[in-house]
Amino acid sequence: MIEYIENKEIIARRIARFFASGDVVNLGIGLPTMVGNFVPQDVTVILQSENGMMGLGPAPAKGDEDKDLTNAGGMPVTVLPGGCFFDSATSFGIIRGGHVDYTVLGVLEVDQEGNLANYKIPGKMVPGMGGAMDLVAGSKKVIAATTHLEKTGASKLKHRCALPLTAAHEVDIVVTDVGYFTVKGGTFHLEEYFAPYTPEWIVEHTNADIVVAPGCKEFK
Amino acid sequence: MIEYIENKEIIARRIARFFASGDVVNLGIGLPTMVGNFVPQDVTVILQSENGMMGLGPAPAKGDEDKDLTNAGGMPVTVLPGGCFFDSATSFGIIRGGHVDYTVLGVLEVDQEGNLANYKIPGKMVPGMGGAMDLVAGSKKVIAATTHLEKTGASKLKHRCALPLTAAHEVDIVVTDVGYFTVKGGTFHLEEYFAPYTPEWIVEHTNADIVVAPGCKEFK
Amino acid sequence: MIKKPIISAAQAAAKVKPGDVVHLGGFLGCGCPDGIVKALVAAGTSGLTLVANDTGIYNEEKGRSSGPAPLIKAKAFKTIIVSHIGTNPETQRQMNHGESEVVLVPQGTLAERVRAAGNGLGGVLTPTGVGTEVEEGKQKIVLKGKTYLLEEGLPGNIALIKAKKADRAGNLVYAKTARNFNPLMATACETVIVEAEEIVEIGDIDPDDVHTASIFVDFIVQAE
Amino acid sequence: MIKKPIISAAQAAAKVKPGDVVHLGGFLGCGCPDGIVKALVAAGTSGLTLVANDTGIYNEEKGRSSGPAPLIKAKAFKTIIVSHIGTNPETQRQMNHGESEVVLVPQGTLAERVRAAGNGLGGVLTPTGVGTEVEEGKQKIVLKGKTYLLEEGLPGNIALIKAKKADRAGNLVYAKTARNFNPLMATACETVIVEAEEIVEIGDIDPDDVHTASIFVDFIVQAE
Repeated sequence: MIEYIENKEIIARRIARFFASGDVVNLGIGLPTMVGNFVPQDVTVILQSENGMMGLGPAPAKGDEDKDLTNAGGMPVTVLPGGCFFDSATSFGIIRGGHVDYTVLGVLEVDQEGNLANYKIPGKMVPGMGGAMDLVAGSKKVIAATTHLEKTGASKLKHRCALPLTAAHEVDIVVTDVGYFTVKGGTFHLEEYFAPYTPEWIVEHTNADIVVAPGCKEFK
Repeated sequence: MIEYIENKEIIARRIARFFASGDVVNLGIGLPTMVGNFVPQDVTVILQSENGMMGLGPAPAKGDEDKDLTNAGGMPVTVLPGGCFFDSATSFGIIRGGHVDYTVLGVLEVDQEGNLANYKIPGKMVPGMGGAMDLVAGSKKVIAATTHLEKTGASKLKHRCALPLTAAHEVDIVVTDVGYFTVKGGTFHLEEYFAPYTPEWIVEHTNADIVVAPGCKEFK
Repeated sequence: MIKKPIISAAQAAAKVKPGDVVHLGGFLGCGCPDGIVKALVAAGTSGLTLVANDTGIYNEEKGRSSGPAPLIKAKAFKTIIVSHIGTNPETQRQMNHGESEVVLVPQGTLAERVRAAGNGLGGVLTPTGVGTEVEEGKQKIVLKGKTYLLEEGLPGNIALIKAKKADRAGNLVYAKTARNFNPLMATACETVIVEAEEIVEIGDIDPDDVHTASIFVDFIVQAE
Repeated sequence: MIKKPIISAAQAAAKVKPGDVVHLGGFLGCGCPDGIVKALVAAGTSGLTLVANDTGIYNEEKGRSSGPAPLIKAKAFKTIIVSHIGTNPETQRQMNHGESEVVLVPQGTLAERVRAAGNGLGGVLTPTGVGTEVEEGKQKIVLKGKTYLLEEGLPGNIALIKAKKADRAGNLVYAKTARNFNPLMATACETVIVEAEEIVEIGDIDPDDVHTASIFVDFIVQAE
């Protein structure tokens, strides 16, 4: 009997391994932002921030904040050498135009058709989609980052999203704290599992169609 | 008997008087470019050049040409203090967006419906429309600048253009070397005449419907 | 080159008339003309429509109120057209109580709609929102097998924007991520007022470095 | 930040394959990557489609040949998509003799079509060309009583552009009116090669002054 214990770090750690040097990446607020901490030293990714910058750097030291330099969450950041700034039309031109290699977003629900819901719980929470709809519709690869189970024990991976969609059929990869899945042909494909979870445990605890991919292995 | 003698200068001279300080003006190649020489000293117009600049200045002194600074005809120009440069999408955004107060263009034909033909004589001359279609469709006021008669004696003002149109129903003002006309309600309105021509002569030598406007007077 | 009038924030606020569609620059407060917002709150103008990226950050406990938040709190808007209200619970409250109508627009679509209005385009075709609630009531167009939504231009009566630097003619330079929607809104409104941190003489900005051409700007306010 | 390869004009020309759609920057020769054009003529590549503002200035008597004109003369293009050919009689000759197909596009529409392709838009709605031959075969859309033409994106395989300055990452700054179509084309093609007059180190360009972000640029050629 394997007990589920939420582990956001493994999600960020695994996602960081997808990137190759030169990839342009947009990291959403929250868990996806953690991904930046785990990119291997020999890989140089270029972080885009949809409020209008390329070459997003780490948070400044206390006292060095610049009121004119924030990320899409409104928090103070820095710009790396070789970065640049642009207006919101250009920023989303970059996003919609397919010039972002990976966008990483948190989810409320994600389903086996590649549908993603992360911007609205009707009657309860209506923060607005911000840039998420454009990011999911426009990026070359969309990675959904999420804990595998709700606090209630319900699976975040679904046969079909019940909440209003952020985008339809756009998710390519889902990484949870139990494994890494690709989404194709209307089903999840388990590509890697994270110990102590096993493919059997994962299939049992996921409320969606899952195929265990032929080369499925443990991620270390 | 008044003899017609082509006089481009009077056309440029009259058009220059339409402008008020602060007006943004685009002057086409050829005759329209002459207009710039006759703007009154106390009027400051801002010349836009559709290849990407605001604040177009006069031609440089010989030897001072800059290969990176030309007008829409490819000729060396200068930029005035307070001018700026932008790309072609922004340039035509300015034009189409109604931010140009006056565009002045030459014509092959102009008709009483405000139709303009100036970019093509099928089977004979097909230079392409360049920026003319956008300028005529987008500018707040379109001024057609033309000699009144062809070398053959035919009127350039028509009941209906026969040549392919640059734009439909967009011309507001026509200035020829015999008078200044507004275009409204499907007819030309003679607003001013230029000596030695008289309203009678003009009506007689124009192959289109003309109303002599109530306040019609001689331009001095 | 013509010089543009330099006016006070209060004079700028007085140019906003009840019922106006107001384009307000800024992204979660970064690049928002705070001085004009403050004056507009003081003027008490209401019945406005807001077009902005978001409704700012509002936190009553921490006494934090940035971007459009002071105007939201003052109930200046009958309609709020933004991409995000998640950092301003007061907006959600007004929406839930029917005090304001909130229209949520994807951020990239909002940027293109503002740009289209300022650039003489009727609209653009975007893939964003296809298959979501955003597509409701909109024309769908299929090109080469891909479905797009027709999103129309979104013009305004008055743009209130923020720049790092303005010359006396109105040429503008923005700083870093404070650029965001400001240059787009400058093109899309009948009247454009910029709050500039620094006002310089004509000729002091390199013509290659200008972000917004002078002709878009009507009035300049010196930021405090 | 990743550095982009610096290659020769000949290596740049070799990346253009027969049949490619080539976006070539410049306006009547101003802001055209002349070194790459020369190398492409030498390579003898043909069957290309040209997307450019114009076909340059060609005057055999005066020995003048600017912009795309040397490539036109070399019969590199089977299709020519431009706004203007009036300063290059050789283009008219090839068109009249059926040696090249020439498609004339209004300049502002061309700019938006290139931008749309690079910015993930299916197209835009423009009033330009309504009531003219340009509307033939195009979808018309009426919004608020005004008629627009639906103009689709115009992507390319390879963009050959010219900049004043490039840093090693590929951030670009253009000079004066040599900017024109260059930044638009940089967004719209699978491969982007810039001919830069000056190549500087990463960090040498102020991030607020960058006209084209590094991520659009694949290769850099040092202009002669």
